[in-house]
Amino acid sequence: MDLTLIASNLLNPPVLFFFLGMIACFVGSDLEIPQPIPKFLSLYLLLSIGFKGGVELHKSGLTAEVAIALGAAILMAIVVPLWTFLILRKRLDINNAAAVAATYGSVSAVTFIAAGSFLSQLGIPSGGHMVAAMALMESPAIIIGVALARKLGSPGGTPVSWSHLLRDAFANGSVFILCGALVIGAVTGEKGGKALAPFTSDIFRGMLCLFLLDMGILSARRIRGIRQFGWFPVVFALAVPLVNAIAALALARFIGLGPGDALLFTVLCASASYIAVPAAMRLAIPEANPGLYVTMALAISFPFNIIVGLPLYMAIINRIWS
Amino acid sequence: MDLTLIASNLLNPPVLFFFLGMIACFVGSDLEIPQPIPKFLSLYLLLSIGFKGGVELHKSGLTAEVAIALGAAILMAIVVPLWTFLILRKRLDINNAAAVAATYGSVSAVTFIAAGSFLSQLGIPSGGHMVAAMALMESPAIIIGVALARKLGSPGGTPVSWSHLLRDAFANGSVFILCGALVIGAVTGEKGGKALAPFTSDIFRGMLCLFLLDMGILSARRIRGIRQFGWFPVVFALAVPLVNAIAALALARFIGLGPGDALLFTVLCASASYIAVPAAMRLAIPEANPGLYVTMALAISFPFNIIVGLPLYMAIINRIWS
Amino acid sequence: MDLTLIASNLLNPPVLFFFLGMIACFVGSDLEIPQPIPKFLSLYLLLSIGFKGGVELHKSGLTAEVAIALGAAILMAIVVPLWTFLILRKRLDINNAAAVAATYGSVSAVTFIAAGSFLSQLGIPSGGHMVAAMALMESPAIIIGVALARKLGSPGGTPVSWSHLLRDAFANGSVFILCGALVIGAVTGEKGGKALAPFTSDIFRGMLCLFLLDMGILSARRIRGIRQFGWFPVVFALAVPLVNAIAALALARFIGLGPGDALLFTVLCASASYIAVPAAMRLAIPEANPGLYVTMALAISFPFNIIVGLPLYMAIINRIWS
Amino acid sequence: MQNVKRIEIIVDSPEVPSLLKELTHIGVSGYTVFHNITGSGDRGERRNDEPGGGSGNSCILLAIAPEKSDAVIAAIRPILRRRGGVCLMSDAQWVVH
Amino acid sequence: MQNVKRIEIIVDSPEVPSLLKELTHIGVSGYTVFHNITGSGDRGERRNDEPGGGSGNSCILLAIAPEKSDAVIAAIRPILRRRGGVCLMSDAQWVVH
Amino acid sequence: MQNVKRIEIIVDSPEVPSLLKELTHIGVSGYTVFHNITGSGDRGERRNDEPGGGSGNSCILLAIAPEKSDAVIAAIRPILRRRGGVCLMSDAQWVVH
Ligand SMILES: Nc1ncnc2c1ncn2[C@@H]1O[C@H](COP(=O)(O)O)[C@@H](O)[C@H]1O
Ligand SMILES: Nc1ncnc2c1ncn2[C@@H]1O[C@H](COP(=O)(O)O)[C@@H](O)[C@H]1O
Ligand SMILES: Nc1ncnc2c1ncn2[C@@H]1O[C@H](COP(=O)(O)O)[C@@H](O)[C@H]1O
Ligand code: NA
Ligand code: NA
Ligand code: NA
Repeated sequence: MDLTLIASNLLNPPVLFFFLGMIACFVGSDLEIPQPIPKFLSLYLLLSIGFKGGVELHKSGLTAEVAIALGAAILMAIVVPLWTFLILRKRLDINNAAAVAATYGSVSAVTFIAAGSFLSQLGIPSGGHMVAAMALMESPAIIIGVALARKLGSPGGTPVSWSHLLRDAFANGSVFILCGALVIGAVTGEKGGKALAPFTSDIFRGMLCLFLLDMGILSARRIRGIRQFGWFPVVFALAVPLVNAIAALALARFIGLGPGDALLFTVLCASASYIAVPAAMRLAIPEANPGLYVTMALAISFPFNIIVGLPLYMAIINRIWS
Repeated sequence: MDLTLIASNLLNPPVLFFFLGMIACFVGSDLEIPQPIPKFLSLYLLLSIGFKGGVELHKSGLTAEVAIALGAAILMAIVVPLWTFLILRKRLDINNAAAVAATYGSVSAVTFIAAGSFLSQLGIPSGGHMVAAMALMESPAIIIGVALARKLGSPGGTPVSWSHLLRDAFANGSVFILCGALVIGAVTGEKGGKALAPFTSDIFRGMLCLFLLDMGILSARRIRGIRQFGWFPVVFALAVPLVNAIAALALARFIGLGPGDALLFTVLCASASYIAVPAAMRLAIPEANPGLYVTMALAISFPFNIIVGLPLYMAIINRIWS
Repeated sequence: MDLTLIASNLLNPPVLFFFLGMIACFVGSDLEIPQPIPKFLSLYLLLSIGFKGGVELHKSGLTAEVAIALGAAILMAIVVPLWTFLILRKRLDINNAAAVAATYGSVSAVTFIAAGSFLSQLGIPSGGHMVAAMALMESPAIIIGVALARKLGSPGGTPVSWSHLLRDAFANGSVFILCGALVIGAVTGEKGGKALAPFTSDIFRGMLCLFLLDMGILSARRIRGIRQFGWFPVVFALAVPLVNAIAALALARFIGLGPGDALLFTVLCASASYIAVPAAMRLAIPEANPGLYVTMALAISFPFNIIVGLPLYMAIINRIWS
Repeated sequence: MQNVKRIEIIVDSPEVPSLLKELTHIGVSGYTVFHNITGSGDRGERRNDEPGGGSGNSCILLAIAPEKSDAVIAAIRPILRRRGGVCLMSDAQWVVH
Repeated sequence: MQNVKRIEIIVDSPEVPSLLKELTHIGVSGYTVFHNITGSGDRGERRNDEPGGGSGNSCILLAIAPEKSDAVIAAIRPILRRRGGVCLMSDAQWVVH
Repeated sequence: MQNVKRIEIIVDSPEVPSLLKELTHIGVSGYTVFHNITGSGDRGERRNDEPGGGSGNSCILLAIAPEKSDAVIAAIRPILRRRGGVCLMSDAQWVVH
């Protein structure tokens, strides 16, 4: 594996701020970014990434290539929660298995954004439609997870309101702002893109640093508590992203994505949601333990993807694509 | 009416984000920008607009033209609450009529800012003294509204402390930061203007988008509740801005404002306050219902001015001024 | 003393916004920047100043000159709390004397940042290692203050956990983010510096204006309450910064600092902490009165340094150094 | 002054809207909600620090006529049973204004 | 331990300064204010979401000697009557420290 | 329903972690913390407005079995004595769910 890739990932300021957050927690610093600042940063990041993706999409247009990429995204968003559920059922009860499956079937926007920042550091281009792919991959796993819990769960469980659930899945704040900004970007095109660029592009990396600082703190806080759940969640949270990444790489190669898009597609499949899905699961499967599924996604798979995954997946792409 | 004007307003990212916020609310998304972020955004916008206005004023100086425009602003700020009160008394009790009159006599800074963004999109210049005009128009209506409620209201009403009231009217946070930043801009001039430009100008439109997203959510939330008040507030909130706009256009033409300044003057007269005035009314006329006057200003007149008003007033100006 | 120095300080937008905040409070405006926005701004400022200092340090490297400056910083951070404690004991009980000594032995990051903005307005260069000096000067006074209170205080006082204390002194959020960002800046160097510049440099002054607006409000609020403590704290808070500044100027000249670095070193020694130290004192010497030590630092010494100190110290440097 | 039951309910923030809907349904018209609350209970610690928000608790305070308290408790008990949370009831006097 | 009256007053946030002034005036020296509170009552819902802020409630908590409670209530009653809000009183014990 | 003691403790925000540690130590497993609280008492006004944060109060709410209340009070009393703050206790009923 290419050492310069590892270095250029580890020397990326956002990743360094993520480490800094983790260290802050480990040395017992009281450093924290109080709510609702992280919520504001996350809204900002989603708005910016959506808007810029839309502007790019306006340039490229809706080609067949774009359609195929989006189809592949939906496919993975359906397959991943199903196969992970089968694995999870071996060790967890139905509710927790369904919630974890939904978590891993969905995506982490920040991992995606960090991958984009990594690509731009390497000078590798990527398409605006990958943002649309991300938006499409956020929600299906929520539906599948809840359906699994309902179909297979005890009949005395929480009755589910499907109309509520669909709304929570497709109209939750994160998905909504992402899609909305994407549409606005696509509608206003380059003119709008230029007008907002100082906000959505120039200060973007700095805002990402601040957000990842917070994510580092939150991850580290949870790492301590992970032991209570035994070894299974840890192994799962390290192995499943890898397996999903390999499947994604194969699929990306098969449908002919470029290297930049392939990396983004891979991190989407390899990452797990800790924003949209937990918010939905709290309401739809309250019997599941957020301490389990949030911790797995946030404290293990997220750092793994950010630190090890990005250069690893890129190295594989460099080898196979060239 | 010129279609390109409508289009260039509707394709303006801030207006699109306003729509996005409304849609978020209508489809039941949980998207929201939690306090105190909106308060921060509003402080930022007022500080920036005030500062930039001051820098412009430093360039142009205090000419006779400026003095006339400011005089016209004060005139309208006194006339509008008086005539609207006469209309409102036909349907509302004294306290609510006075509070609504104060609301419409004052101005909406965000409508003004959106008009500025609309002008800059069209490449039409405007003067920094219009920010001073806005500052002057914020407060008189508060005094007039309370005076009306006291003079005409039941003698058993809340005793009013005029010294408190004057302070609330002229030293409330919004007015204060606007005026203060205006003075600072005028004092530091172009040198200071350049030093702060990345903050007050470059990222301004992006911050405006975020704020209007929030305003869209808040407007939409209130639109649902408007029905309980009957048809009168709705008709009033649509018709009165129009009437005030026409009066303002005539006056602007009469005193010889340029097209850009005329548009800004018109939206000042046509808009209604939902920040400074409600804050004052809650304390000075607690018998009035904020659900009524905030809703009229925020849920009807504000979207009307932003969506229909801006291109409409501009079209009229284009026709008459040329 | 040079009048242009005074003018160029007073016409600096950040200082003007500080005045604006004070005036807001004095005229009874309800203007305020609600928490956690100020906390966010302070995190932003520390992160940016640390990061930029690190990038500078990357350029200059760790020379003997840098090492000497850092040594002088540590020396002053030890001497100042000790000698001020001797003075303070004449009028205050041991706990309050120790807490005030710690406050003045440590530094005010915002005074440092305002000095940097003042220098850049004058076009005078300064070294990135001064940020490291600031980081080194934050904590020793905390240890010394608590040690004095423990050694000399009544045996029945709060038992102190030294491990906790050391952590609070060296790992508190402000110190941590400053040092962490410094290291990240030094590691990523100019490439990282450029990537983050729009965030850490371009909008920096505007963010500083907002923060100083808040500081003005907070200072003014406390000025009113100062009278209850008599004349001693006021005289101390005006005289001690001056004495420390003179000592610092002599030392800076002796070790051969350039004019820019000398000014930064002087304001570090002359300033008093109102963030890190109060946070530590609340826990370690709860018997001391925060109303006293925060007020002295925030309401007297801070405005004194910002308004009078900066041009005064610079005038002395101009005279002696040339 | 009037004797009332003072009921305080501590629940996950996302539960608040549905609980309030339930309460409105059975005729409770006045309530107060405290936000930004953390805590710990059978379901572990609630730190309100997740990036998506919504991971803290809220506290709903009700002052109701004593004869209504049974209906209120009957309405919220199943929700609490399913989703956790705490409900305390005590006596208080409403200072009629 | 000492018997006290526990008084909690829920009012519009902008009312808090004047209420506290009134309370200080009649000799109440200790109080606690909870911020960021929403609710619903006779005057409709308070959502604390207006862009200008100040549209939420606050809760003032007082622990006072029982013999002082009449004076406190007499002082705040007219304010509550004019501007709405809720005031609850109950018995508690102050754990003297 | 079950009789419990309702204890509310108002302390400086930075004290909360150590107080909770103490409480956990003596076996209290459930608690609730209200943040962003201001107030006034013997040690002057707490405005929660210092730039470094941490200058406000928090309120810890405990519902505990009456027989445990003595142990809890014994544990927190020295902390309150040293660092100020208020502790109120009253009777309540836990609506078992
Ligand atoms: N004994 C208690 N005293 C005070 N608050 C409690 C207690 N038990 C639980 N809580 C609160 O209720 C929330 C939900 O409790 P649980 O469902 O038991 O996890 C916790 O996060 C606490 O805020
Ligand atoms: N029955 C009640 N129980 C708890 N809180 C109430 C009740 N009634 C009113 N409130 C609170 O008091 C505030 C003002 O009430 P009102 O003046 O009736 O609109 C409301 O916004 C609620 O927060
Ligand atoms: N009588 C009281 N009633 C309600 N809250 C109080 C009272 N006395 C003190 N407090 C609260 O307890 C905090 C600490 O009190 P103290 O240690 O006396 O300064 C104050 O900031 C108030 O929030
Ligand atoms: Na995934
Ligand atoms: Na108007
Ligand atoms: Na110092």
